[in-house]
Amino acid sequence: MMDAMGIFDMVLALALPWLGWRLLASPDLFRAMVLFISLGLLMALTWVRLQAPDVALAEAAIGAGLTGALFLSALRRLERLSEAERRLAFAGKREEEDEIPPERHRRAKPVAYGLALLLLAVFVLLLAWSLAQTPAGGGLGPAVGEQLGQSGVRSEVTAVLLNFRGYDTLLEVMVLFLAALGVWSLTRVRLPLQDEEPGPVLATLVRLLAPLMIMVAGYLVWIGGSRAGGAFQGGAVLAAAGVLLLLANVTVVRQIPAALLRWGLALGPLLFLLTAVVCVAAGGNLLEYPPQRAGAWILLIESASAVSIGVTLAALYAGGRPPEPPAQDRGGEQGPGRDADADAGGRQ
Amino acid sequence: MNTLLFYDFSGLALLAIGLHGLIRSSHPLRKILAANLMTSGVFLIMISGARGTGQTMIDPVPHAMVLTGIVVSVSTTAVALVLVCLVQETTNRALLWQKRKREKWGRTDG
Amino acid sequence: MGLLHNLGTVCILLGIPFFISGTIGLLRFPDIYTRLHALTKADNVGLGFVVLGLSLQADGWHTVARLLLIWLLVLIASSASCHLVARAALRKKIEPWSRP
Amino acid sequence: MPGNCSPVSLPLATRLTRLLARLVLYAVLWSVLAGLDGRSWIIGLPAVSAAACCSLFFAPQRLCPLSPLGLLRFIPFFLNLSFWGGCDVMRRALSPVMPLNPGLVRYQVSLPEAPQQVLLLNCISLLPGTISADFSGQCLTIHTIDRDMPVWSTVHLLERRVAAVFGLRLAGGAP
Repeated sequence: MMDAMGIFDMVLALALPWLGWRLLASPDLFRAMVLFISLGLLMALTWVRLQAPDVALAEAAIGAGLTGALFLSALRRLERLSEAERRLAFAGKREEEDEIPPERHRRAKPVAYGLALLLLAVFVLLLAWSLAQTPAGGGLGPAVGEQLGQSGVRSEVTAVLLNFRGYDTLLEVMVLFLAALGVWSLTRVRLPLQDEEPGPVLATLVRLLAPLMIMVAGYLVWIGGSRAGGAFQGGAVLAAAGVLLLLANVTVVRQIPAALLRWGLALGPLLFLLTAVVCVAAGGNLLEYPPQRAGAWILLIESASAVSIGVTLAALYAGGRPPEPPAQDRGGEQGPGRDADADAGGRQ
Repeated sequence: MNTLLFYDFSGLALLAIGLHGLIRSSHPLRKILAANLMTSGVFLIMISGARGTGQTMIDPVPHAMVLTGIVVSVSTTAVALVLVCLVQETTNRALLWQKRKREKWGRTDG
Repeated sequence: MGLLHNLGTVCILLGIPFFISGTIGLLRFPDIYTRLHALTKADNVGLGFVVLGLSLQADGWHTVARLLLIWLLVLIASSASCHLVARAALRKKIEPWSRP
Repeated sequence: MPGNCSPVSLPLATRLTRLLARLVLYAVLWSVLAGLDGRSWIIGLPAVSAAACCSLFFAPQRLCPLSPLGLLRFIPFFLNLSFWGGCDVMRRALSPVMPLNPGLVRYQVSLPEAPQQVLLLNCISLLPGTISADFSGQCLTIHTIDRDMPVWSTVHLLERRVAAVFGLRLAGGAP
């Protein structure tokens, strides 16, 4: 047992921190981000080794793919900005001395370093303490296994996510929604995200892949009931389709009405919340489904959340609220604020 | 049992490196990267613990929590990145450019 | 069944050298374009062998169809991304390495 | 470009046929993915219809009919060439002297429609020794790993085969 797979485990476990170190130490930010994406893929491999296929799927799609895309687009945006700034400086404007002086920087270093070490030591102690506190042979695995029959699904992780600890997932969907609200209230997206023409290959690729991605997202949501998969993975695939459409500079994307986007964003959280309230009203606890219908409820919530997660993640990638429609006048501008307020009010 | 300890230590090391980077690095994008490393480390510790506790049965609760955590971390990352871009836009300070210049001669931890 | 299974294993093992040589090419070749050659072609053939081997070991048409779908998708994605990377590099005026 | 042209101007019957064909295609795909479990269609039906609508929305306005015979003859041709492509790269990567002599080659494409061109471009990247590096107008830039290889004739052969997939005959000839 300890032969081939053990060596593989060891190499993998060593590669992760090494890659993390290289990533933070590399002077070039672009290289750091590429290393970050490869670290995410190695993490996905690690999840498979640790028998967590659900997490592996989510990590590969969200942790490596989508986060990497977010970082790369942010870097691109910053570089474009600083490029403009540099041109401005060369045009004759004297640049101000607003850099932190190196002395102060250096003086701050030992303090920061000491603080980091202290925090780390505290954390290690806490971790060791909590590991020692864990009861032997414990864990919630047997308990979940016992109750799995009445959860309505056959996959343990989905049962925990949407039935036993459904309120966690409810809150988490809300966090995602809040993040989208935050980004939307901060800036307005500037399309196109790419400067240059996408070219025929990318256009055809998008045309081919976008419907297939919708199919795969549906499949992931369906298979989540019995095996690895679920709303997050399906939503991530939908978001990837959205990112592809944004990158390919498809005109249709710009013509999607903002109201539709807003409803897509709110669909999952609203339905989830509604279910929770209905469950309470029917005399149960929060998100305590009727046992016979649990499977149907979970499937409904999962599909709605998958759509919402997809729209939300794609909106986060776009990095702002939808651009103003060119033809209409200011009537559309009033809309987003009012709708967002209504949603926020509905949540409380 | 041995292999589990590998992953525990690996997660701890990732966490430490992330914390180190979060405090030491000067560029905001690098700080966000470091925070992401820290979350990865925490996830690794949690999942490796989930396999370790039961001899026969996997504990699915940490798996579900990590799934949730991945989505939460991507949303915080997205908001942070937009904030960084906004800071640069509003202060009109060429952060990247100046920091890069300093990093050329000021880096000691690479 | 036994024969097919063994044949499948042989095919999977045949695929491995392609992956390895693709990776070696990625490390050894001098510039971005030649590295793209190594990555796209060798990995595609390697994956083809692995898919062939797994299809021989599969227990129904259903799995075979899914495996073929995976291979087709990877084929399309890898060739398209190869073209896109090369295109972006050319437009950035990265000169191809040539033998001095 | 997808989406630049909306399929509104096509006659209704054509649009319905195209929608139906896509529905059938994606339904088959769903049954490949999810198996023959009847309950899977709860998710499958919306997914299939959404995918079909999405595909129809992005579909090019002009039809590019495939020729089944040409497609059948194309598959073994392509598999053979891409296998040799892999072997060629393996030889170059593993050989100690690394026999590389890369360079750029230009080629004038005579295929008329975008889907055909894209098929050609994608296949070139899997052929021995060539990747398609840029394409604008009708001019294709190919990066070849070895300038001594017969790039032009290989690509020309491939172009004729691709044309056959779409039931076209190209006027062959010297450059």
